[in-house]
Amino acid sequence: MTELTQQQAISRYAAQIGDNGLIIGHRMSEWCFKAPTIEMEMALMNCALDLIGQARELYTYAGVAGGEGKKEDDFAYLRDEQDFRNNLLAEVPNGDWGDTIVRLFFMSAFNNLFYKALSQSKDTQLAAIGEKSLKEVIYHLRFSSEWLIRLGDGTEESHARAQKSIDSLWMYVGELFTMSDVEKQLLADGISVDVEALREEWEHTVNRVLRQATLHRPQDDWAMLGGKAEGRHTEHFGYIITDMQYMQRRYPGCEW
Amino acid sequence: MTELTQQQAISRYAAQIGDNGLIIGHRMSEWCFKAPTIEMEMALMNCALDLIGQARELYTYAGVAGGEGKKEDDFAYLRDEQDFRNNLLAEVPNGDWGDTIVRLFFMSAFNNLFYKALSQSKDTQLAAIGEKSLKEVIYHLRFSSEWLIRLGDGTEESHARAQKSIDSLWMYVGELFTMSDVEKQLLADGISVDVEALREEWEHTVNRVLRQATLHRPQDDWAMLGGKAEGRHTEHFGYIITDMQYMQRRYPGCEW
Amino acid sequence: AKLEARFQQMVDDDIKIEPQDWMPDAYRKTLVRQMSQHAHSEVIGMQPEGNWLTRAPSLRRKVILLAKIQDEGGHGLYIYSAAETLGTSREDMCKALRDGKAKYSSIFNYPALTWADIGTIGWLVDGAAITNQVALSKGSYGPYCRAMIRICKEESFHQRQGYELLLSLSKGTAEQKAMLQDSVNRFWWPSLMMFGPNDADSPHSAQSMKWKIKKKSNDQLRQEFIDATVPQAEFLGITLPDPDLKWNEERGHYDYGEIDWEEFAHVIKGNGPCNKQRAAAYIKAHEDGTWVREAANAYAAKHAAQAAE
Amino acid sequence: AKLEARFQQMVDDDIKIEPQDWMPDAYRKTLVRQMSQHAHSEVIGMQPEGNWLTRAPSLRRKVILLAKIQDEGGHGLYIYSAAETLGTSREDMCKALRDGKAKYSSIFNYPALTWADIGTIGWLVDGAAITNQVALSKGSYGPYCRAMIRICKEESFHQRQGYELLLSLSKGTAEQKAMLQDSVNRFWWPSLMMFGPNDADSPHSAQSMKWKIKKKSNDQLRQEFIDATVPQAEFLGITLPDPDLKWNEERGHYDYGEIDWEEFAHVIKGNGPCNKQRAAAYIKAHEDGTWVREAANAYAAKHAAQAAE
Repeated sequence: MTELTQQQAISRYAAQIGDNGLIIGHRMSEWCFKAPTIEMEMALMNCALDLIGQARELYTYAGVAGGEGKKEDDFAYLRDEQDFRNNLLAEVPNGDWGDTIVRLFFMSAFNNLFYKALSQSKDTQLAAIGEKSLKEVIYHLRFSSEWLIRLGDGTEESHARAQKSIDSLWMYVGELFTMSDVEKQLLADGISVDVEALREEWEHTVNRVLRQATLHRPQDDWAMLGGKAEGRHTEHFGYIITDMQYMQRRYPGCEW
Repeated sequence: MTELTQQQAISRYAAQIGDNGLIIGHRMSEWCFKAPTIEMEMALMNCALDLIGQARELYTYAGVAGGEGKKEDDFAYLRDEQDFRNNLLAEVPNGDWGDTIVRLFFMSAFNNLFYKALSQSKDTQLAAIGEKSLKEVIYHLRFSSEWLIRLGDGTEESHARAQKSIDSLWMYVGELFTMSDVEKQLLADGISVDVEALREEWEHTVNRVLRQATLHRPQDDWAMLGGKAEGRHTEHFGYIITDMQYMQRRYPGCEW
Repeated sequence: AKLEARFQQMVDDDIKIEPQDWMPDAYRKTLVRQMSQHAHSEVIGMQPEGNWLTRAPSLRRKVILLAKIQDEGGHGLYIYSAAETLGTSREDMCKALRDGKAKYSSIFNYPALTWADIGTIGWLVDGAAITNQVALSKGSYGPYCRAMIRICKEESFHQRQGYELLLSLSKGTAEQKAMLQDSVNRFWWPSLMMFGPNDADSPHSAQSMKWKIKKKSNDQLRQEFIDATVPQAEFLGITLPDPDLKWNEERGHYDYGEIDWEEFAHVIKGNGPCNKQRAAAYIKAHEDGTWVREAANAYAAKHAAQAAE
Repeated sequence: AKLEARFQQMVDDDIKIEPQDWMPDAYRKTLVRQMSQHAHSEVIGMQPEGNWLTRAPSLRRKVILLAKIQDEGGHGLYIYSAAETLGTSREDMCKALRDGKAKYSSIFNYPALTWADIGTIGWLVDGAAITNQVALSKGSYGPYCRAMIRICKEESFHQRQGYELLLSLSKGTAEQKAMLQDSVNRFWWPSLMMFGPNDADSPHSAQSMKWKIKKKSNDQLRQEFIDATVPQAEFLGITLPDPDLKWNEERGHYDYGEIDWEEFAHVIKGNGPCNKQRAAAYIKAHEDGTWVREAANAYAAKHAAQAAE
């Protein structure tokens, strides 16, 4: 990668964070009218709302920083698969309630630390977004922790299912703590978050909740990478953008 | 509807028949790597191949008759939802193996009679397509009949499932035997098939197979209409075209 | 009979009936039926809207739709709670829906086929609902009235958002305008049916009016809705699909064409385009969620037991 | 030992071994492992391709892809049959795959992310497979050789179609060309890994060569493939992602860079991008189909019993 100007790097960085929000928010929104109770459905819709809301702010800022006049919708609707730099964890299918909760838990435990750190960014705009998002993310973490504990410490079936969800999603955890090129570039200036440094506290949170849920933490085996660093996604991602972008691709340039 | 020239009507008619093939073929193709055995998978892929093959010939002819230079892919990839005039039966989701077999059986029992009649069309091109398609459709009918009998006369579970599939798809049967405006227009000239007249023999076939399958024919209650006459589809259809058309919409005008 | 007279007196005097008050069985039953149907409508109504969540054409619209769906869940919960004050549990009401014994507004048995339908549902369907609900908020049963007042506010907001969505289409390309017109063509008549049969064919209405469960007749409400909506349609530059629709100077109302009551009966009976699909999706969500609800109950029981030790 | 000597003599004399012939246990075992792995690869290989069936950008390409997938099913069946002549049932082989005990070609643990991948899989993956299979068709076990001969013909057809697909992209827009280049970047090295470890690190090869299960070494086949493929890449106007790739006049072959054997081991071990996904989809299809297979068996048993009466 050729070195980017700081503004370009900030634009990419903001978009990358936004991608996580948009894609996981999209997945949550797929739960509409499919959740086990209305309350749970509303909670997921609420999370989706928060996460897509975060994406909107980040994309808007990415557009400003990028200096090419891009708007939030340009990021969501007019980029191709490999332009999205979300963590793969965000895009894997919802699976059952257990998978959805575990994904949200892993991600929220991360976001909690991440946005706390981002709110200290030297970039005041990112810091402001970080501070605002943090409040929302704390709720997501509480919601998903409570559910994970219920599932783990619920019935035999729910315990087994929750453990299976944890085991199958664990391979996506490592990517959360890898540094992309723009993150590395912006680190020295105190703009980006050192995500590698977040792992220890993340483990701490996760271990505590897992213990309470009577679930066990899998062995670290390997980490599946690709989304964040290179825009190399899973086969599931293509279906997300066919749905998401269809209207914009079908009716180019329209206002909605 | 304003009266169409005969060529325009023939174009619409060919496209309408083709839509059935494309959409049901698309649904079958969704079974790829999901069928209960390799043999069954191959059979479905083969049906999909036949049905989409029929659609290609019909679309090509629709393009010629329409006189606007449209090619087969224009029909599949560049029309909107309401332009597709398939029977709703073709578009409902695959469901389980029983649903898929029942749908294919209903449709093939119809196609068998339809293409036999079409092969007598005064339009030689349609007659030729009818004759060629008939051979393929006879195989689909045999394959789906045999499976329906196996399911109905198999285990208690398969019997119950097959009956449920029949009951739930029955409401889409009536539309097969309704005449669209172009069909009515072309009937006098001996070009289109009088599908209303096919119902009796269709019932005969279906009753015979259901009897052998120890399954019962549902009461005629009502028929869900809309796809064929007006291009008013189910909510499922939109997802078919987002997938199917995404590449063409994303990369307009490209050759592949 | 004395109780009944006192009850009717309260109603006549516009004193709200509260849960602890005596009420006739039929009053209670009518209210439970109506309120649960109303709550179910909020819940089932998420399905057509949910159909466009993943395909919303802008982030702003996607977020508005998410918020709307969330509100509808809240309305459902709120009305279930109000209905529970009449002694029927939410679980019983939901079971009746799963068993096909309870109804929801038939309008949700029509499919949301295009993005424009999301706007039309907001404008016409929520609009019709509000017309109903404003009347209901002046009804006799306290908890229901209070629910209606609160819900009406949010619904008005949704209606404006729906209208605004359509306004964008009306200012857009020819294709967008066509999408708008097509959507209104499909939803206009079903929206009018939301008010129920003509007064002449509405046998239960008299009693409901006397009890002030209903405050206005079906035809009155329908007329109000039409009168309010026609100018909005004109502003959108669309045609409402009723050749008989025209201003009647004398009546001071719009005249409108005959509603296809056969279609209405058909859809109510279960034969609308989406009845089976809606029921199946509702039941599937419930069944898929069984293990989750069981887990939550088991956990709660375990920890309640521990706390009691 | 006498049997063994006679067996080896037949092999040395290029007399095909047939099912009824005596053969060493290890020969049988090696062949079953290799043939079942080969059959499994045909079946699992449908997954990346199936991922693009519903999104194929033209009807012609959609139909070609359907036909290809159907052929692969046929190949799978054909090789399972050939393997069954060695006394292991297809069901046992498939169960081993479900249980994670049997392998399939690791190449299918890489995702098909773009439409170009469908072409690249045809060109490079089928191309590498053919290089292998041509050698295998000259092996010692009769049924396997015959299967290979038949399969090679169809595979060559697929390979040409894949190449032709890429050719369309290479003549297309800048975006299409970029899609092509990206796809080849991702599939080049994994394709080279399809030939297995370097000869020096391939412990079982010597025995397999002696038995003529293998006719050429991994490195020989890899070199053949590279030599055939580089000019085709040039014709497509793309760059192969190996800076060390260049013609060696002296050797009369292309030199190429070091393969990342760590990645190879990693993917074999189960940690490729799609290992879990492929296994899960395979198992799900099997489980979802249980009631169907049971029905077919019950029906067959019932009617066999009736026929016997």
